[in-house]
Amino acid sequence: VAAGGANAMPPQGNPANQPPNVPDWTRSLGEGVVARPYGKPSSYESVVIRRDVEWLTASRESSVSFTPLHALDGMITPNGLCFERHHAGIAEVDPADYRLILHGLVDKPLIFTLDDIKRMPRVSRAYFCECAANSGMEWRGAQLNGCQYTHGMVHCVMYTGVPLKTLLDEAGVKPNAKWLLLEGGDSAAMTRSLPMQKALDDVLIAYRMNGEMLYPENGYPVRAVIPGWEANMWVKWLRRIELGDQPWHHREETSKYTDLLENGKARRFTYVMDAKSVITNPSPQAPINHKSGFTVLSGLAWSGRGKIARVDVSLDGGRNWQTAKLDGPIFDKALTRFYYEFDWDGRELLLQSRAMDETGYVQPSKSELRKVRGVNSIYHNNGIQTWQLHKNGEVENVEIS
Amino acid sequence: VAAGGANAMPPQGNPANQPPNVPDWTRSLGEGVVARPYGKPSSYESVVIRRDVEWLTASRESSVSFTPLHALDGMITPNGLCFERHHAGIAEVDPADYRLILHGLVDKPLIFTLDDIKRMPRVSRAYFCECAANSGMEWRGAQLNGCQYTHGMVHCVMYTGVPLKTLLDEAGVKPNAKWLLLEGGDSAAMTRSLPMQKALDDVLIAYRMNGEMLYPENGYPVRAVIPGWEANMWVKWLRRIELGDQPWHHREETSKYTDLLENGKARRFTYVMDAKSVITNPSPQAPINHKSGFTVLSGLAWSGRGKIARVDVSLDGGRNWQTAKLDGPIFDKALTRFYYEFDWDGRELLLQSRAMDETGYVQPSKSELRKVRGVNSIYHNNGIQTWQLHKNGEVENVEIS
Amino acid sequence: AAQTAPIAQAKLNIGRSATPEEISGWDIDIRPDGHGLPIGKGTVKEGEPLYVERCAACHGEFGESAGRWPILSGGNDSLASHDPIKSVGSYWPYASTLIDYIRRAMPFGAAQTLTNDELYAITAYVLFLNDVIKTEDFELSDKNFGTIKLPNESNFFDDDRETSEKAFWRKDPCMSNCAAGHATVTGRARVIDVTPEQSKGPKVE
Amino acid sequence: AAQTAPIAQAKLNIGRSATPEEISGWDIDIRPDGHGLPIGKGTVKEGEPLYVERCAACHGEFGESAGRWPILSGGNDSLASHDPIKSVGSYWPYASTLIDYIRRAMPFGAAQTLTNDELYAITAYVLFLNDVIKTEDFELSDKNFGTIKLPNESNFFDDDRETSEKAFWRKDPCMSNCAAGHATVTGRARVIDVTPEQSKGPKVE
Ligand code: HEC
Ligand code: HEC
Ligand SMILES: [Ca+2]
Ligand SMILES: [Ca+2]
Ligand SMILES: [Ca+2]
Ligand SMILES: [Ca+2]
Ligand SMILES: [Ca+2]
Ligand SMILES: [Ca+2]
Ligand SMILES: [Co+2]
Ligand SMILES: [Co+2]
Repeated sequence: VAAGGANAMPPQGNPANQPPNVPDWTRSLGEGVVARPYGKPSSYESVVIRRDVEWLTASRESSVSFTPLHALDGMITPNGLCFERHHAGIAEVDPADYRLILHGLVDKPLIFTLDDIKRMPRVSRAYFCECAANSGMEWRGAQLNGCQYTHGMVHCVMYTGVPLKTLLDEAGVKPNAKWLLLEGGDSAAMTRSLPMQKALDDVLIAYRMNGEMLYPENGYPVRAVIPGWEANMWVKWLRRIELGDQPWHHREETSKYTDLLENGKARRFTYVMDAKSVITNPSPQAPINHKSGFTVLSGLAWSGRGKIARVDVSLDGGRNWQTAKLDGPIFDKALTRFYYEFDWDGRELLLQSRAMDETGYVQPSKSELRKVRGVNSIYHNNGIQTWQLHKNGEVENVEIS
Repeated sequence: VAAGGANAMPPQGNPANQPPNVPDWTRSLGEGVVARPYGKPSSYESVVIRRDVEWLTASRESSVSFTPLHALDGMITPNGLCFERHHAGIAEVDPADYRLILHGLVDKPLIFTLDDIKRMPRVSRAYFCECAANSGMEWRGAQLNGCQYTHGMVHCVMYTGVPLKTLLDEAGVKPNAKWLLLEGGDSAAMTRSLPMQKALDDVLIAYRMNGEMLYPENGYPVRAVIPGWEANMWVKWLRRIELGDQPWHHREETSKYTDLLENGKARRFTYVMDAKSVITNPSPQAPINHKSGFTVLSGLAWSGRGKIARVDVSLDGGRNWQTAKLDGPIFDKALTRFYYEFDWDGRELLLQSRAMDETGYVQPSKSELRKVRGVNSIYHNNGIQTWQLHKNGEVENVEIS
Repeated sequence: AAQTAPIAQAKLNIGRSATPEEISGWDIDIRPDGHGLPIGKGTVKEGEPLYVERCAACHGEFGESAGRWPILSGGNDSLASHDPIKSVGSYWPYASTLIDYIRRAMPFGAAQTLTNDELYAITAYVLFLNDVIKTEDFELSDKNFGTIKLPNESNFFDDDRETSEKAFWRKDPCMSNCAAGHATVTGRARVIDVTPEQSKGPKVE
Repeated sequence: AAQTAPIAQAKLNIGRSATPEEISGWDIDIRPDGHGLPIGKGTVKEGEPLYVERCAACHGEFGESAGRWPILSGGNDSLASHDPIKSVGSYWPYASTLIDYIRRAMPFGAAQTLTNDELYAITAYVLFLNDVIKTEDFELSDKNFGTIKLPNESNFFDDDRETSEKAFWRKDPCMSNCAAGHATVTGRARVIDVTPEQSKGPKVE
C-alpha cells in the first residue's frame, strides 16, 4: 500500500515556495540547455520506476520487472518504463556486429546488417506488448497489491520497423514454408515458432520505439513485433529467422506458454491475447487523496483481436455497469485509455472494468474464466480485476463472490 | 558533416561477434531486470542527443538545444530528445509546492495544487510543438549543416492534460474577458497573451508527455499546450493565468516573436505555425552509406492549421515533384512522417519536400517567402529546405536558384 | 442501486478560492493601459547608479550590450535596413513592456529582487538611454507612466497572413517543369562553416 | 527529366547472400522430426558426471531443483492436481525440445559451450532422471533420437478458444442487476502479504 495511506491530505510543502511568496526556482536561474543532452524525469518522480517481485524468480537475469501503470496516463508508455522480461539478462549488442540471418525454405538465404534493415521501407505503428503471464500470479486469488504487479507486464509504444513480409519477399518464400522460427541473440537464444500467415500479415522487424532506437532491455537493435500476440513471441535481439514446414515445439511453446487446464490437458499455440482491462486509478499504489466528491476513475483496455469497442465500469463488484469514455487514439491492438467520472459519496466501493473488442468478445469475470480454465493455466489470465476502495481512499486487490 | 563521410561502407565490426561465431552477448548473461529501473538508450546511441549552437546565445540559461530529427523516425519524439528553449534555465519545481492561480475577470479566483489538476477530467493528444524561431538562422541563406540545427526546434509527444476550458468553467468567465495571460514560474516568469477563443478551443493544461510526467526542461509539473501555435506560447512551469479585456503586449510578443518585414513594419500576434516540412534522411548529419540503388527518402511535415494532406518531394531542386507516402497516424497539428522510395542512380541530387495541409496551404519556396517577408523576420521561416546529395552520399545544406 | 451520482456538467469543486494576498504576490504583470503598475517612483538620475551596478555588466553602460548579451538602446531608423537593430527605443511599441519585463525577469539571475522605486528609476534610466525620456531629473512613477510613448508603436500590425499571403493557398501546386533550366547552387552552409562539430557535442553520463 | 526510376515492387537488393558457413554457426535449432540434430552421441553414464558438474548446482542432483531454480524431473500424474509439476517427464511433449533447449541455453550463464557428445550425454541423463530412458548404458545419438517419446505428448491440443470459449463473445453483456445480492469480499492480497514495499524498490541513479 502506498506510503502515507490515503485521504491523507497531500503534503503541504514549503510555504516559502508558495504564493504570495516567490519560490526558489523563480528567484534564481536553473540549469541551462544541454546540461542534460538526453533528458530524464524530475528527481521528484523517482518512485515512478519499473519494479520486480524478488521472490518470483531465482535470479534477476531470468525475471520480470513491471510497468508502473498506476503512475502513467494516456495510451503511450514512455520508453524508460516498459516492463522487462529477460531469460538470460540484457544482451548488449554492438550495432556494428549486429547481423540478421534469414534462411531455411527460401529461394536465397540472406544476411542483413543493421544499416541494411534501416534503409528498407518501414512503417510506424503503436501496439500493446503483453506477456502471456501477465496477471498469472492472480489465478488462484488476489495476491499482489498493485496494478503494477497484477497487470504491469504490458506496455504500448510506437514501433518503427520493416514488415516481415518485405524481408520474406526479398529472400523468396518456398511454397512448402508454413512456419518460421524466430531466434534471439541473447544468452537464452530465445526461440518461438510463428505461423506463416501471421508473418505475412502484420509482423514487424522493429528497431525503434517512440521514435528512437530500441532500448537494450527491449531488444536493441532489432526485435520482432507480433501485434496482438503474446510478448514471448516478440523475440528480442533478433538474430535469425528460419523458414520450415512445421513448428519447432521449442521450450517456450511446450514447457512454457502452454495453458494447463483442470483436466491435465494443455492448450498450445495460444498466441492471441484476449481482451482485457484494468483500472489503473485508483488502485492500491494510487489511492484517492480527496475525501469524496468529483472523481475520475481511469484505466487501460486492450485486445489482441483488434480495436477496443467499449469499456464498462462497475462500482459495486459487477452488479451494475456504466459505459466509460474512451480517450485518445483507438488503435488496432493497442492500449486504449478509458475514463469514468462520478461523484464519490465516500462510501466503500468494489471497482471493476470490463473490456469489449470489435469482434464482440467481452472480458470475462475471474469466476467465469476459472470455470472454463481452472486455476493452473499461469498464462492468459484476462479476468476482470476487482479493487476495493475504502472510505479512507485506500485501495486493495480483492476477490469477490 | 557526419564523421566518416558517406558512401564509406559502414563499420565492419568485430568478426568474432558475427556469424558463424557466437558473439560475446550470446555466451554470457547480461544485466538482469531493474538493473535499470528507469531505462535509457544503448551506449552505442550516445551521439543521439540534443545539441546546441554555442555562438547563438550569451548563456546556456537563455538558449536552445535541438532535437536530433535525423536520428529519429515515425511521428513521436521520445521524451529525452525534445528540444529545449529556456529563458532562465530549467526551473526545478517541487510538486508539493506547485500552485496554479487562475484570476482576473473570473467569478471566483481559484488556486490549484498539482493533485487538484491531476484529478480533473483529462485528455491525451499528440501535437507538434515548434519554436517560432525554428529555421530562423536560415532566412538569409543556408547557414547550418544539419536538420537538427535547421529544423530541430520542433518535437511531437502525446500530451495528457486538462482542457483549459474546464478550468475556466470552474472559475466562471466574466463576459468582458477576452484575453488570458499565461505566466511561468521560471526565473524569466515567461508571459504570453492568449486570445479567449483559442483558450476555449483546444488549449490543454498539460502535465504528462508520452504517458509520464513532463520532464523538468519541458515544464514539469505543468505547462500550456497551444496546439498549432508557436512554442513560446506553450508556457512551461505554468504558475498563473489571468483573464483580462485586452492583450498585455509583453516582451515576448513585442520585442520578440513579432515578424519584421522589409519595410520596417512588424507583424504581431503571429501565432499559427504555417505548414512546413523537412527531409530528415538523408540530411547532412545522416548521409547515404550505400553507393546507389534502392533508397528511402524520409521526413516530417506539420501544420498549425490542421492535418497534413499531402507531401511532395523533388529530387531536382523543385523542377519536378512526386507525391510521397504518408505513414503512421495523421493527427491534427501533429508531426506527420512521409517516405519517398526511389532507385538512386548515384547522381548528385537536390532534395526538397513540400507540405500541403488540409486548408490547401502549400509550403512556399524560400524565395517565395523572402519575396513577401524579406529576410529580417527571424521567426516563421517555413520555406522549402534544399539538401544537395553528393555522389559520395554526403549531404549539404544549400541555397539554390 | 447506483452508488454513483452521474456527472451533470456542473462544477467539479476542485481547487479552492485564491486569497487576494496569495494573488498579490504573483500578480506582477503590467499592461499598456497601466493595469498592474505598482505604486512607486524614481528618477533617471537615481536609476543611473542602479543600472550601472546591476545591469551594465551585460547590457553595456549605455545599453549598447556587452558581448552577446541583448542590446537595450540604439538602432534608430534601422528597421528597414539590412541590419535592423531592435532596441527598446527603435522597436518596442510600449514602455509598459519594459517595466513589466524588468520587474519579472531582470536582473538575469536575480529576478524579482528590485523594489518598486528601483524599478521605476531603472526603467526611467533605460528610457533615458533610448532618448524617450529626455532629462535626468525626470521622475517616472505609476502616476505619469501613461504619458510615456515609444516611437515605433504605430509600426505593428496584427497577423494578416491569411490575406497578405493568400497566394500560398493554391489547390494544385506545380508538379512538373516548375522552373526553367537546371537548379544551381547559390550558397552553402559549409562555406559559412558555423555548424558545431558532431564530435564536440555535450557528454551523456 | 526524372532523375528517379519509380519503384516497381521488385526486389530491394538489400542485404547479401548468407553463406552456408555463416548459417551453420547459428543454425542450432532442433525439431521433433529430428531436423537439426547435430551428429553426436553419449550415454546416461557419461552424462551423469557432466550433469553433476554443470547442472546439479541449480537443478538438483536428481533434477529436483535447488532453491528456486527450475525443476527438471518428477511430478508424474500431477497435472490434473491442485499442484501440477511440469517437468520434462511429466509435461513436456517432445524430447527434441530438451536437447534443443540445453544446446541453446544451458548451462545458464555458459550457453552454447557443450560439445555435441556432451549434449547427447547430458540429455540422456536428464531423460534417465525422468524415467524416459531406463538404463544407464543407453547411448543417445542423432541416429536413435527419434525413438525417444515422452509420455505427455498426446495431452496437448491446439488453441480452440474461439470455439471452447465462444460464450465470451456476447453482443449485449449484462448492465444491471447482473448478480444477486451484494458482492462480498472472499480474499485479500493484503492478507497474503507478498507485495514488495514501495519504499524498498530499486534505486535510480
Ligand atoms: C547576467 C546578465 C544580465 C544582467 C545583469 C541583466 N540582464 Fe537584462 N538580459 C539578459 C539576458 C540573457 C536577456 C535575455 C533573456 C531571454 O533570453 O529571455 C536580457 C534581456 C533584457 C531585456 C530585454 C531585451 C530585449 O530586447 O528583449 C531588458 C529590457 C533587460 N534585459 C534589462 C535589464 C535590466 C534593466 C537589468 C538590470 C536591472 C538587466 N537587464 C540585467 C542578461 C542580463
Ligand atoms: C546457474 C544456474 C543453472 C545452471 C548451472 C543450469 N541451469 Fe538449467 N536453468 C536455469 C534457469 C534460470 C532456467 C530457466 C531460464 C529461463 O527463465 O528461461 C533453466 C532452465 C532449464 C531447463 C528448462 C526447464 C523448464 O521447465 O522449462 C532445462 C531442461 C535445463 N535448465 C537444463 C539444464 C542443464 C542440462 C544444465 C547443465 C548442462 C543446466 N540446466 C544448468 C538455471 C541453471
Ligand atoms: Ca535554484
Ligand atoms: Ca557479457
Ligand atoms: Ca494582473
Ligand atoms: Ca568546422
Ligand atoms: Ca535449422
Ligand atoms: Ca509487508
Ligand atoms: Co499463450
Ligand atoms: Co509568431
